[in-house]
Amino acid sequence: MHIHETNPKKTLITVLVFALIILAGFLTVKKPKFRYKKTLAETVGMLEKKEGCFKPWQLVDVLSKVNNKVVLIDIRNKFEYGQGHIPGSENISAYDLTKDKNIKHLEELKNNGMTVVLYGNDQLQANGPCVWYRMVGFDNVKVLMGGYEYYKKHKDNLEATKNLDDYIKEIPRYDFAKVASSKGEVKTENKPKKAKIKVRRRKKTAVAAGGC
Amino acid sequence: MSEHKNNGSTKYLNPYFGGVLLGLVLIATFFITGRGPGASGAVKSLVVETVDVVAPSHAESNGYFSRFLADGKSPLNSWLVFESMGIFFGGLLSGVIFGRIKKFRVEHNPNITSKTRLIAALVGGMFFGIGTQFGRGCTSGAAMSGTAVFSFGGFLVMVGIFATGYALAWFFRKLWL
Amino acid sequence: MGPLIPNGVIASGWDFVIAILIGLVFGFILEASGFSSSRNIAGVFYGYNFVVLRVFFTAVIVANVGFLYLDYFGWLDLSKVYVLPTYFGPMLLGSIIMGLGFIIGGFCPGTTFTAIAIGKKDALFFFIGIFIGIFLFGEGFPLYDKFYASGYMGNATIEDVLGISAQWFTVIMTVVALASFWVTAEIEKKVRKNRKEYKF
Amino acid sequence: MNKNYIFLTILMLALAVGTLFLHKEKEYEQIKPEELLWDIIQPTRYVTTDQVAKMIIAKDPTLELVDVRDSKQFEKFSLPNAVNVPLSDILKPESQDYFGLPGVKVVFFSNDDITADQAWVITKRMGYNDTYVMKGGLNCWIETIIQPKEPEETAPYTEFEKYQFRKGAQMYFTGAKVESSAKKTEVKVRRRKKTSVAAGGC
Repeated sequence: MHIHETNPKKTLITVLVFALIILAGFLTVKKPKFRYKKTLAETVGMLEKKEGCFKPWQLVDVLSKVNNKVVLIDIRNKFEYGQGHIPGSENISAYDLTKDKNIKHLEELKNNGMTVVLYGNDQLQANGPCVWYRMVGFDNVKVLMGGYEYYKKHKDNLEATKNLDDYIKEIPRYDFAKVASSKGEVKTENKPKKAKIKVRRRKKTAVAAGGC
Repeated sequence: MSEHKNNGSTKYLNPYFGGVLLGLVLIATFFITGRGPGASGAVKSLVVETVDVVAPSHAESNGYFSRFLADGKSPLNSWLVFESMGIFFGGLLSGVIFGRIKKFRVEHNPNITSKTRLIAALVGGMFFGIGTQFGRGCTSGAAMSGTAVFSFGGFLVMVGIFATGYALAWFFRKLWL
Repeated sequence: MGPLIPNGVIASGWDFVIAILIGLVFGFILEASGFSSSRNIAGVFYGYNFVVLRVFFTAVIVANVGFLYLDYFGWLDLSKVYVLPTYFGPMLLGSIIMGLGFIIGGFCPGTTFTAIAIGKKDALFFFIGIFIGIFLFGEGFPLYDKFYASGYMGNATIEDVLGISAQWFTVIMTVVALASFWVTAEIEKKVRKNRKEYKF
Repeated sequence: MNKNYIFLTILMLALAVGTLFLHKEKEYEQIKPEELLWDIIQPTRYVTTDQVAKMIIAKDPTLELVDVRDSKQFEKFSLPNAVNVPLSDILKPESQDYFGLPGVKVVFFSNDDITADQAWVITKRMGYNDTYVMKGGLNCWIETIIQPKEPEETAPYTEFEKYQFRKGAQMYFTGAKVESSAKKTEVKVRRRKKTSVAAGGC
């Protein structure tokens, strides 16, 4: 007869060791600091809805302390912050955004029902961090459209930007097909030399077109 | 015949103990190499190498063998060949330790002759060889390693082998009972 | 962290050394568990020896469970390990042919090596059989080269195809395996009563 | 029956059931949030319109332009050989074909760069590398390539050089408009989900 060891003592010991290793794994495993709270599909849905925009003229209420539910965070580096920033804004450089201290701060703000508005020099600079914060569950984070540069240009009369759309991104500023096929004849002569961006005024209803 | 004499002194491991160890080896293999152990791939390499040595032009023109000759390296220079050598020596080691190594012998059911058993083994091997190529692996490479990492193909092969085995067991009972 | 070689923790030059070592342990366990005897193996189909079922399923469930925990702990990145690709038709046919070969020959390629090592002539014949089988397969390849590549589903996992998560699959596998261990132990006891003992 | 078997059964069952409580995101291979933020704050993903123009003109085979605007805008106008993957479709399997091809640089663009940047964040999270954002988008493309402005007299020499390039590019893009309607015919290679470590086959 083929004889197998019948006493499973060794088996029990091995499985116990195995279980202990797993237990050790549980004890040593680092709880990840961040976890995506939104799936990819949810993130795309969120981006489509274009939540998380903060328009420059909304700053008026913040600066005049009428709206005290908003905290401004400057994500540029200290140097740039030192050269000029929106009054009352905090400076957390993009590189320090994940620091425990700052995350704790952001969590406190979130729990207090505050809205956090990130800004960089332009909207693009804060765009990525804003999307990232929303992915990991900080739905109260928004991005300042136009960024600091836009604010600087219009800081004396922010209220007036309500009627402008030049801070809104993702609007085609030209009729691409026409301009690009015009054999290059129209070009520079017709265009006033200084004009940087052709600003077409729009009714406010068109704001939804903005990508943010 | 010697194998018919009582030789109950050698013992096998408790099967569950063997299973747990095997599972841990599987984990270790994937952990270290990122792939699972197998066996039939080594025989395939051997076949390809043999064909290549005996009739190189034929091996080149064959649609199947030429796949494994593409990079100009000997097909024997592969992971599975070394691993299979390890399996052989591992078996040898276990045989030495548990005293199961004896001179060449045929193990068979007393109701059949050695010759029948040898022919059955040869035929069975042939089927198995063909099957491994369609199935992309054998019981260890596909069924066990595959199922261990949740591969659907591995699971399919495992179910297929065992289901067929049970379905056909009655027809071949003379060989074993 | 893992898998170590693909992640470059261990240089790939060690690949073959590790291959031999893994094979060594693998072969040792196969032999020591009784897989070097075709009659042990075939017993699983006739109810007198369930060693194959025990070893095989224990190994699979231990590995399943282990992988899930290791993946969770970040020790082994399961997405980086080689997942056997699925070719539905060919694999189904292949497994049926293998099942046939299994019941006739009583070995499988891995166990043949260990059985040859301890001096089983039938294992040697089985090995020669595999050799011929693969050779024949290669020679006849043009007849079924289309079929051979058909049904490709990529590196499909059970979750991809059956929609069962790996965790639930593990639980189901474990329950089924453990239940079968208890049941087969009883079957084995009954069947063995009516059998002549066999020696090796 | 040895009572150790009972212990073993219970132990194994407990271990298996324990796996059910392991939380794991499975959707795609996603990179860790920390790594993602680190990549986000690097400006290395931005390419200028000049660089893109240069690559198009040189017919750089490694360049893959991806227009993330909606299909209506895409049909009206897009860059030569660009493919259209609206941001809302970016997770669709057929969109995935364009990303992660070995040796191919994917450049996202939109009217400006915000949507393109968001597309970049999504693909980065999915673990694709070699993706870029065209800074300024099509608005900037028009301003710099299609209607380049002559630099001031006092501008440094390099500005004039750049202007010369842009004039040339302008000719290329506005004169050779016919070409741009030809869609990309390159074979789409599906990216593998799993990185296979070694060829299988046992």
